[in-house]
Amino acid sequence: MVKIHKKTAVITSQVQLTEDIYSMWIRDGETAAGAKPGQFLSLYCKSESRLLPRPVSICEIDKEKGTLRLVYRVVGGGTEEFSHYNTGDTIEVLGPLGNGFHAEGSRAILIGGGIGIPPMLELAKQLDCGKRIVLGYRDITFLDKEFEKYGKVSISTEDGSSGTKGNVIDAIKANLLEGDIIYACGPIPMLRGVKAFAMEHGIKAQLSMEERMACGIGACLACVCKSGKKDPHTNVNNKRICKDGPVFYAEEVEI
Amino acid sequence: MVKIHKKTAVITSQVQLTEDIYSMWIRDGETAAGAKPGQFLSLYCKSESRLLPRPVSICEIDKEKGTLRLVYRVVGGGTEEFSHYNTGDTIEVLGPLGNGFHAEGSRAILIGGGIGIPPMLELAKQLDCGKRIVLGYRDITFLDKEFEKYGKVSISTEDGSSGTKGNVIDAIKANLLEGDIIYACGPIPMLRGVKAFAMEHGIKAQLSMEERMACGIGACLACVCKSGKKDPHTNVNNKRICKDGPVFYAEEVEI
Amino acid sequence: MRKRSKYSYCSESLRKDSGLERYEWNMNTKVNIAGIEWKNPVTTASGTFGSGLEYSEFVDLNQIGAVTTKGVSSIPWTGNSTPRIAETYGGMLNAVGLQNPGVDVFVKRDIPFLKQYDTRIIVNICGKTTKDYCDVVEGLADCDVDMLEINISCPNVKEGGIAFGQNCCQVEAITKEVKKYAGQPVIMKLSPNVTDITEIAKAAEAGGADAISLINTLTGMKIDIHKRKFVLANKTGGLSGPAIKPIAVRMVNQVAGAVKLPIIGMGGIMTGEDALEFIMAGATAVAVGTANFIKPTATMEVIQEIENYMKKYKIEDIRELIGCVDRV
Amino acid sequence: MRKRSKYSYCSESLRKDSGLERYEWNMNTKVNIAGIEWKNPVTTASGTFGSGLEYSEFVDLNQIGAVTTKGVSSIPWTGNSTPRIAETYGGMLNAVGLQNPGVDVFVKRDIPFLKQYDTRIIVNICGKTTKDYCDVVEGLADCDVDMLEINISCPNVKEGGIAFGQNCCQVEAITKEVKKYAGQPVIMKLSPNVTDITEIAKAAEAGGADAISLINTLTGMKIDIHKRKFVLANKTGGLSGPAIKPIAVRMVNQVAGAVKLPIIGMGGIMTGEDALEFIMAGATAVAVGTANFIKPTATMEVIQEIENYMKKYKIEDIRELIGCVDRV
Ligand SMILES: Cc1cc2nc3c(=O)[nH]c(=O)nc-3n(C[C@H](O)[C@H](O)[C@H](O)COP(=O)(O)OP(=O)(O)OC[C@H]3O[C@@H](n4cnc5c(N)ncnc54)[C@H](O)[C@@H]3O)c2cc1C
Ligand SMILES: Cc1cc2nc3c(=O)[nH]c(=O)nc-3n(C[C@H](O)[C@H](O)[C@H](O)COP(=O)(O)OP(=O)(O)OC[C@H]3O[C@@H](n4cnc5c(N)ncnc54)[C@H](O)[C@@H]3O)c2cc1C
Ligand SMILES: Cc1cc2nc3c(=O)[nH]c(=O)nc-3n(C[C@H](O)[C@H](O)[C@H](O)COP(=O)(O)O)c2cc1C
Ligand SMILES: Cc1cc2nc3c(=O)[nH]c(=O)nc-3n(C[C@H](O)[C@H](O)[C@H](O)COP(=O)(O)O)c2cc1C
Ligand code: FES
Ligand code: FES
Repeated sequence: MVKIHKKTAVITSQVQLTEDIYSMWIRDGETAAGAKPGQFLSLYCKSESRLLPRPVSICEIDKEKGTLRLVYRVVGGGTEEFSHYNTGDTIEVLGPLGNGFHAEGSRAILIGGGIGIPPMLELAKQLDCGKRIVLGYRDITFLDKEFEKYGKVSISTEDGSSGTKGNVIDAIKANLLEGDIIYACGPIPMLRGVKAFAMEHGIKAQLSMEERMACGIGACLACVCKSGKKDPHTNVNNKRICKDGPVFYAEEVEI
Repeated sequence: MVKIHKKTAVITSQVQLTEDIYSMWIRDGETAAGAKPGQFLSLYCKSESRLLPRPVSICEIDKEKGTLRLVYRVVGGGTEEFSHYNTGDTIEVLGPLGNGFHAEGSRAILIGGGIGIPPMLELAKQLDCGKRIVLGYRDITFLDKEFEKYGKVSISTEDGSSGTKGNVIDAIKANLLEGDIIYACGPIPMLRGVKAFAMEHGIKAQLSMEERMACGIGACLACVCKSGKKDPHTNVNNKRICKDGPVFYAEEVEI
Repeated sequence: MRKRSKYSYCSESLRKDSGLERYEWNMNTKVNIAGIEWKNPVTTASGTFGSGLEYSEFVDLNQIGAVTTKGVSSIPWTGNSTPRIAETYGGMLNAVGLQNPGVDVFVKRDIPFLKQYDTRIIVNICGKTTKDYCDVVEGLADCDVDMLEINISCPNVKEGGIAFGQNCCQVEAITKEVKKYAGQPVIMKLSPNVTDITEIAKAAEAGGADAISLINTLTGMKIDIHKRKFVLANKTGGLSGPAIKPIAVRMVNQVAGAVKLPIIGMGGIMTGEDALEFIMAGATAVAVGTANFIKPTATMEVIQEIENYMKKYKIEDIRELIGCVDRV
Repeated sequence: MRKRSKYSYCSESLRKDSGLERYEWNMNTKVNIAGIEWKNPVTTASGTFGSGLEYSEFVDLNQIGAVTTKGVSSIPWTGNSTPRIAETYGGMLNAVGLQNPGVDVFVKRDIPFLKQYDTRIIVNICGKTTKDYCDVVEGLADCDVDMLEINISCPNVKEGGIAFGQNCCQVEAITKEVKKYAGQPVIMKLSPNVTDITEIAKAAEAGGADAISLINTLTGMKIDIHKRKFVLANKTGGLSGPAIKPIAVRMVNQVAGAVKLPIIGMGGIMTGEDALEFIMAGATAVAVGTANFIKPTATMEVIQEIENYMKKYKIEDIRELIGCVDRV
């Protein structure tokens, strides 16, 4: 009856991409086997002062090698701890968790903003349709080269140092991008802009959301977001990001 | 003005002596340089759930190599953690702390009981006088062979599996040991027996005491033992084991 | 870096089975709380285990003494804004604010789910007024659940909650009212945010409570010094996890000395050793809360480690251990 | 195993100096508490630093804002039996029982020692009766010390301590009495073991206190499950260390909103980040306690990390940060 457990995965590589962004590959065959783009893992810290798991999106999946890639930004103690792990070290993980993106439509626009970019990579790889990729940064870019194999990449930066100066919507407009389905992950203001853009143009949009989590599996109700309609599980206008998401249709969530 | 600090020592070897007793050599030149037999180190755990330092006696000192030997029994989480360290790992230490034994007399009896045995080894090595060594165990012996280079060793075991059946006093009596100074470290009931024996025979005795510690340097008053006379520092009948001890003359302490 | 050292959670000796089962150690782990027999003394702490559905992927619910559900109110509650949780040193703050689907959905959906399993069902109840509580209790009177746990201590509800749980007269009064409508034994769940927990426990006893559970969370706060704002949308939240265990054990021990009622102890239980501390302090049963988030199989591990302890020390009946440390 | 990861203690960015001192960042870290100016807002928590002598081997006492001494009583106190301390998850219990040499030895020996340094001297005072307290306060009236801290909250003294600190009328009364004899500003040190800390703080204010310090330790207990006995000879002890920080920050913030007095905040401060949480919550100064046992240089590190924060965020005056988070 038990389906997923906490696993001890082995770190097979750890590379620093920018001053504060790291890319780590971990190996656990079972976890990799079940993984889909848009899902996430709960990562546990070794420090006994930090009890709660850190949710991190799956950036790439290698089912053959049984490995998963995680790209994360160091923002606090937990991610700093992860950044000190070396190849051969182990890490406890739970997952894959959440629902992931759902392939649909024929002309996709993939939008990633900041640390919301990593989950779009495996999606870009797996989507078997026309796709345009939009990546938004503050200044320094990362992962953008890796996306180029999977589709044409447009970039926006807040300071204008690369691509369009402004945000991802500015880049979409500047590049006259069109599509019938949007997949997006990034900060709330970006998702809000994407939702407005999608509604305005009558395009479907799947948005990946983020919130502080405790259980990661839908039991504690820590990680909710507001939903337009009453949610069948919670019976109120709240959806659990960890269990019902992290990916939602734009119209499902109030942001 | 700052004299001692917390140091990061390197573990140069770790060997398991019995089922639950380990011997670890650590290197920190400054710490080793100042160390005397009977002093102890405060060892800090890496686990962030265990904040307080663990006091462990200095078992051997190698001033040339700048190393110190610690022999400890796994009794709880901290010592269990230490037992998992490998050569090359580091450990934070503070010390040497406390006063240590004070050489005197011409015919010494060194008495160690259980995990009170380790500090007697460096003392046996350094004492330049006639010496008899008495080691008391429950059953399994350890370190006894190493003492043989420094003097004649008598053993007591509670179950009679080696040496005299009984306690260290039984072994002293069985072997008709005599001396003009006793040095002892071990559990309180043993120290109580040693004190009584010493008083009865009019022999001076230096006893090494043990108590739970927080600061390890004399500030918090966690680690006191009762003293016969008013202590000049505390102004009550309590002495601080970490600072005024761990070694006391038998008549100084009420046990 | 090496594998996370687990030693502080549970000592090696209890994690590893001591192996005595070879000569078939006969032991009793059953406990009886207010006339209800549990197969072992371990339940889940309300709010940390949902209604069991999600954790049933990790835990065989048949193996735990009882499942205590998330607090349920007469009508659906939306709960607080997010962020609802914050991590603290060795613990966490939560201000979920008792979001729940309301008793109707709960009765139709969650009770039938739990009835599939051979475990006791304890329904945790919250409300803003005495009438709210009584409505839920009455609504459950004919339902197939085993016990009711009345949360008069949730710090996240401004209207009722905290006020009820911090005042002796109100505790006695609400206990009396609830008992009038209850079809099942009533457990009063106490708040630790009080000057004298024994006074509150005595008030619950005087009101007719059948059992007492404690502790709920301690009110705490975390500030993000970089943003210079509160981490929780609600500003304050309830502190749980191993950090609070010494306070919880103390309160269980004090209450065990003050009332005759059976006690369900909780607060920071991560291992069987922790659970045994509560039992020795005087708890008849224990609840595992925050630990579920850290190890989804925590409840089962706690049960296993208690059994390992009993084997190691040849304890035939768990009841020998209840309150076996001297009273304060 | 690798070096202990210190990241949870303080983030890399504040441990490392942000380097702005190159262009001579002019900042003020001075604070004024009840008319007494400290060079920076950091003192030692009473009982964790002796009278400074032992820690002066590790810390340059000239660099800390104030030294708060171990509690002193009118006559020498022997304290409790051992074991006096126990470790808990992320914290510790102590039941030292206020052992101290009495005010006479203290005045003759410890004050002259501290006077060698350029730091404020705060004398912590304990007693079993109101008269005890007043005797010590009177004895110190003409001494060269800067402030008095009245410990009405130590949980280890059965006769007085806890009872004083948990009842508003008594807090107001003892504050009034002490003030009659005091030659220096009086800080009332509050117990967290109460239902409503704001009521107690208001009582101290009403009694004429010049400042408030909080929190003292939370009452806790630890049981040795293998021996089936209490770890502490005193059975219960006071919980301190990072485990309690969220409770302490909450109480400081509540009290800051309830009284006009300056607050000295403490409870689990290990780093400058922790200290800043208290300051933003409303404390004018902070005390470092249990952390001294873990890092003998903790006070100096806290000061350094506060300065690093100020440089990083270009804060010219520490006072800009006091209470800068919204009130609850
Ligand atoms: C579904 C999901 C997917 C994510 N994917 C990625 C990813 O691919 N790469 C990446 O760098 N980050 C990702 N994040 C954010 C990541 O979880 C946080 O940056 C991380 O938890 C911070 O931990 P910390 O210990 O370094 O920070 P601290 O601030 O010290 O953490 C304290 C607590 O707050 C939580 N927390 C802090 N920030 C966040 C946040 N933004 N979201 C959720 N919890 C937070 C932590 O988990 C922890 O419980 C994702 C978050 C979610 C919810
Ligand atoms: C001066 C001195 C010298 C010592 N020398 C040695 C030695 O050479 N070899 C050796 O094996 N042991 C020695 N001990 C005992 C050693 O300190 C404890 O066994 C050790 O601290 C236990 O830590 P733990 O985490 O494994 O146990 P836990 O029980 O998990 O520790 C919990 C807390 O209790 C304290 N504690 C537990 N037992 C003791 C004890 N017996 N004495 C003091 N504190 C204790 C720990 O330091 C810690 O703070 C000495 C003790 C003292 C005071
Ligand atoms: C996320 C979360 C939600 C909780 N919800 C409830 C609740 O609905 N009702 C209740 O009585 N207690 C609730 N509690 C309190 C727990 O049941 C328990 O009393 C407390 O967390 C202490 O136990 P622990 O340290 O093992 O978690 C909640 C605790 C947490 C962490
Ligand atoms: C060993 C020890 C002794 C203490 N003695 C006193 C005391 O004499 N007077 C007092 O007011 N507080 C005393 N305290 C309480 C501390 O001053 C402080 O309020 C508390 O420990 C919380 O701070 P911390 O978590 O930083 O230690 C003592 C604390 C400890 C740990
Ligand atoms: S984190 Fe618990 S419900 Fe999502
Ligand atoms: S351990 Fe602090 S005085 Fe000895």
